[in-house]
Amino acid sequence: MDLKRRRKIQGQIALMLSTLAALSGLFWLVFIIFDVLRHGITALNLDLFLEDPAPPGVPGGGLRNAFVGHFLITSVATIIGVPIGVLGGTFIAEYARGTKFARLVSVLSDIMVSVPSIVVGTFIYAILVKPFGHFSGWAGATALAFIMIPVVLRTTEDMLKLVPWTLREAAFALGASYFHVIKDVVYRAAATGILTGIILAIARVSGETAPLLFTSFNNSYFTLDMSEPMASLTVTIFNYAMGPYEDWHEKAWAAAFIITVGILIITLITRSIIQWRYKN
Amino acid sequence: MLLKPRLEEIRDRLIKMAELADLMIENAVKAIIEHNPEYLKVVEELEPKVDQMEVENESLIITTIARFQPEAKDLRILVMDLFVNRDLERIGDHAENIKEQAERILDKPKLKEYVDLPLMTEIVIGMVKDAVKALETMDTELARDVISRDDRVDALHEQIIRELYTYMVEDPKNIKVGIRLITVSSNLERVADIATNLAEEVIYMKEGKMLRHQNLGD
Amino acid sequence: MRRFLNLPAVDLIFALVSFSAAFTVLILILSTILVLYNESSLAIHRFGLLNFIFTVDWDPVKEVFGAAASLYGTLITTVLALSIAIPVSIGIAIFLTEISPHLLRTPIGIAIEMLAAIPSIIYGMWGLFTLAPIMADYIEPALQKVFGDIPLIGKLFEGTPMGVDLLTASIILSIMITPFIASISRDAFNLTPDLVKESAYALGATKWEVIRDVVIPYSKLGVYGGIVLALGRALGETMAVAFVLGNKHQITISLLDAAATITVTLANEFTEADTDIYLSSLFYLALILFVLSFTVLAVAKFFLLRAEKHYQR
Amino acid sequence: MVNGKTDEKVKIDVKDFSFYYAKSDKPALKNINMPVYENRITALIGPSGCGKTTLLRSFNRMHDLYPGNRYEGQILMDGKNILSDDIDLIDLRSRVGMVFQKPTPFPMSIFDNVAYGLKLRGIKNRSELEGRVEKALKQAALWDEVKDRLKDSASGLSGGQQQRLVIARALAVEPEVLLFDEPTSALDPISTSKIEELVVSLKESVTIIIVTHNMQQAARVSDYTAFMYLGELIEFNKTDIIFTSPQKKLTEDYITGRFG
Repeated sequence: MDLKRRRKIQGQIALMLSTLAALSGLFWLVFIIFDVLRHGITALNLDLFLEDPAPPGVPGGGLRNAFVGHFLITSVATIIGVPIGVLGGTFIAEYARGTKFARLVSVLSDIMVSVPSIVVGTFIYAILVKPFGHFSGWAGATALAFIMIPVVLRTTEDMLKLVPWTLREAAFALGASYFHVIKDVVYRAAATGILTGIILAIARVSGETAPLLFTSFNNSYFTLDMSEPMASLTVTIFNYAMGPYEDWHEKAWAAAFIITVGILIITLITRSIIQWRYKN
Repeated sequence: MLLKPRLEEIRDRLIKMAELADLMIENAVKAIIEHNPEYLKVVEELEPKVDQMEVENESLIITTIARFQPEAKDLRILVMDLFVNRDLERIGDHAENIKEQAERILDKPKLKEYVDLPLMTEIVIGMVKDAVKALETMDTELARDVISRDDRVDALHEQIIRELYTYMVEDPKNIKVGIRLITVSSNLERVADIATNLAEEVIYMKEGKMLRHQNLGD
Repeated sequence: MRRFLNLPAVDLIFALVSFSAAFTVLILILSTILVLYNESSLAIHRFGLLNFIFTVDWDPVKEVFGAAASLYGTLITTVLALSIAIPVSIGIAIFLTEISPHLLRTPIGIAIEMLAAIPSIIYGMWGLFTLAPIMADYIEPALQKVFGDIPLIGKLFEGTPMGVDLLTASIILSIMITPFIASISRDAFNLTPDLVKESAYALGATKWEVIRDVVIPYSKLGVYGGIVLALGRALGETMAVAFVLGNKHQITISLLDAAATITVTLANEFTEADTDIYLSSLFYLALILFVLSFTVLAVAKFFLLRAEKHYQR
Repeated sequence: MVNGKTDEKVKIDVKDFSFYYAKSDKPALKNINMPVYENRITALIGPSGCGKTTLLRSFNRMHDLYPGNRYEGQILMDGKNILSDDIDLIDLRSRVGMVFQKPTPFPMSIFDNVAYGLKLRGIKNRSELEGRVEKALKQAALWDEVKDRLKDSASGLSGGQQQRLVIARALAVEPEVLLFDEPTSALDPISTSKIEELVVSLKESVTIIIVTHNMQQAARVSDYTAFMYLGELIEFNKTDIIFTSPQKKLTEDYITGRFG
């Protein structure tokens, strides 16, 4: 029965290694979040939200420009990206359901979701920055919208497909046009899902840095003009963290804290909404 | 098909039972014809055996119906098997009746050399044998042939009654034996009817056609 | 498209509007390729494809540009990150589906997914401020001590431990992609029917044998898909590695040396490109990266679609 | 013969057996007592939720896969209590095989599926493996259908073939007892009757316990039948008796479809 003992020991070793792997994964998570919280909280203060940056090397000041810029760019991206994504998803899940075109768009969107975001930055640079000769908030927003569209489109498609076909038939039977069926029945049934999908997409793009590096670029001054270069939290983190000043590093931690906590909270909430809405 | 071996088992048992019933009839009548009570011992021996078989077969058939819930042909076969089982047991009973008559007949001297009785017995036993053979092989041709022989038996029965009647009119001393011999003939006639029934049942099993109480020609 | 012709007007309009939205996706992909190609045509004509790929030099002053160093860095960080992340992720997935108490499965699962939601710049910054010093002070010297004297392997750990190098970048990248592979593998493992697992137990298999012989083979298509998806992410990841790679265009054997990846080169140099050929070469890099990751992701998608069909049977 | 008293050899003896699922104070099985006779087929029948599958899964201690489940009483196999702590589950499960309600081929070739249990037991010799795989496939009446494609993936077989493959896989390790958990519930009528014939033919070499929601199936294949209801054993007897003259009204009502 030596063989049996060997099998059991071999199994226990393998299971132990798996457990170790899981623990190490958790270790990094706790480590990173703890680190961001620790450094971030100490760097938080009211000035951060109310003041614009002080000149390089001079302590004090805040990141008001980056907060506002980030908000503006993300909002405009949402305004552009969400309607296109939702409508596109509607088309392939409803009017074009089951066609080759729908499958093509669906598969390509899936791929686009994971395409390197920095490539999107170079593309937007070529069409919206180079021709105008300067960086702009619009370019940054467009780059983020580019990233949002496939994400929103795929979630919309998935959520609409979860709506039972019989529900549509029931509405058709009442003499409704397909447009009204979609508007009054399908959208209503899939609303929670689509909405959480949109929120997750916003969470995702609000953490993006690479596509903003050469589209909205950066701006040390406060501006609401989207046609000018515009600061964003993420690009600011990149610049400040790479910069030589201790004060900048602290501000980078603070910004990282805000973004991380914000995104984690949003993700957690939307996930529990999905859990509550779809798992029961 | 788990049912098939069960059906085969039941059929084998019925055939075996039919052979025993036949043997009983043959021996009971033989005792009369050869005026030898030795043959009756065989009947006596087989009677409880056949009864036992009837009980066993019945329970086997009923459990089979309960457990396999047969349909169509299988159901017809099993229900007919139940009838066949009962019929064979009744043949055994008739043999027993003949045996009882034979015991009294053998008390007295032989009335006459029997001519029609052996012939009738031969035909009746042949009918039972062929009916069972038809059952075994599902041969409806043979079954129809068996049914057609029943008229011949009825005729012989009439013939025997008429002949015995003349004997009894001739000499009242013959009446005791005569009546008993008529009873024997009646019993044989009943066995022929049962054989006819069996044959009809074979046809029902095979074709699903209900022949009883119909004219053969239809 | 005949199915649209007999629709009522309101439907026709809505179908048309939503169709253009769906069509946008195709336009975006096509125009990305066309624009990137157009912008890099100068570099393509100057350097060609093979020459560009195999040239190590990246010298804005002499205007000689080659992708070899960036591709090498991309390749090494990706391969290293995957070789760390794959075993760890599969371990996590095994732990979550087979070992962990049921009570812990959901919270740990959510935690892993949270890790996937954290923006990559956070990883990068954390790498620069926290991991790099740890690497430089403790881990890298320790590695040198252990492996330094072994021939060949020792070469991998030559140089001064600075913490800003291929190894650190790869580790951060691996931490970043681990949640992806882990959660996809977990989902795939969970699709193994309980009955099939129980049949293996019923034959007297141990838990590990069930995992090894039934669960993993059963879900391998899904796991492959997750790995290739993570490969795509690793190829295109910018911010996690930008901080700790050093952006040095060289091909180095030692993992403790600075290097560059395509993404890092783009992130650091795009806004500084002062000549047309410089910018065009950067666009050329972007084009190569786009085609590369598009291909990898298409392969991943292929695996995942096959896995889906497989499970549906 | 009433009440199951026979001179047959008892393979498994269930004694005062109760079972509790994790986090439940209510027993899923209450004080079960019944014999399982060697080389006979014992069917467990009863309405859904009556505990028949729970009882079946106790014979190879499948419940141990999920923490918190509790056994009480004894299940004696050849006189030894298989519920005791010193029983090695790997050994037990190689003595007691199991076939499930759906075919469960492993993601490997037909050959490797059947050889799997043998390989776990350390048999590596190719010709021995081949011999035993062939024997098991023949026993499972599958050999002729698959002998030319042993290297093919098992998922390419039809549902009925897969189920016979799974039976062959269980037979390959030569178990003493084989448990069937509604083995034909996912199969068409023709495959079902093939599996039933197979099960009946297997009793020459193994003791069989079969759970079935299909009463006729129990009637067709089994020698003994146990009728269970709400976690209790209501009646155990020869199948012939259970289906013609059950002793308990509850059994009769269930069998005649007058339930509830």
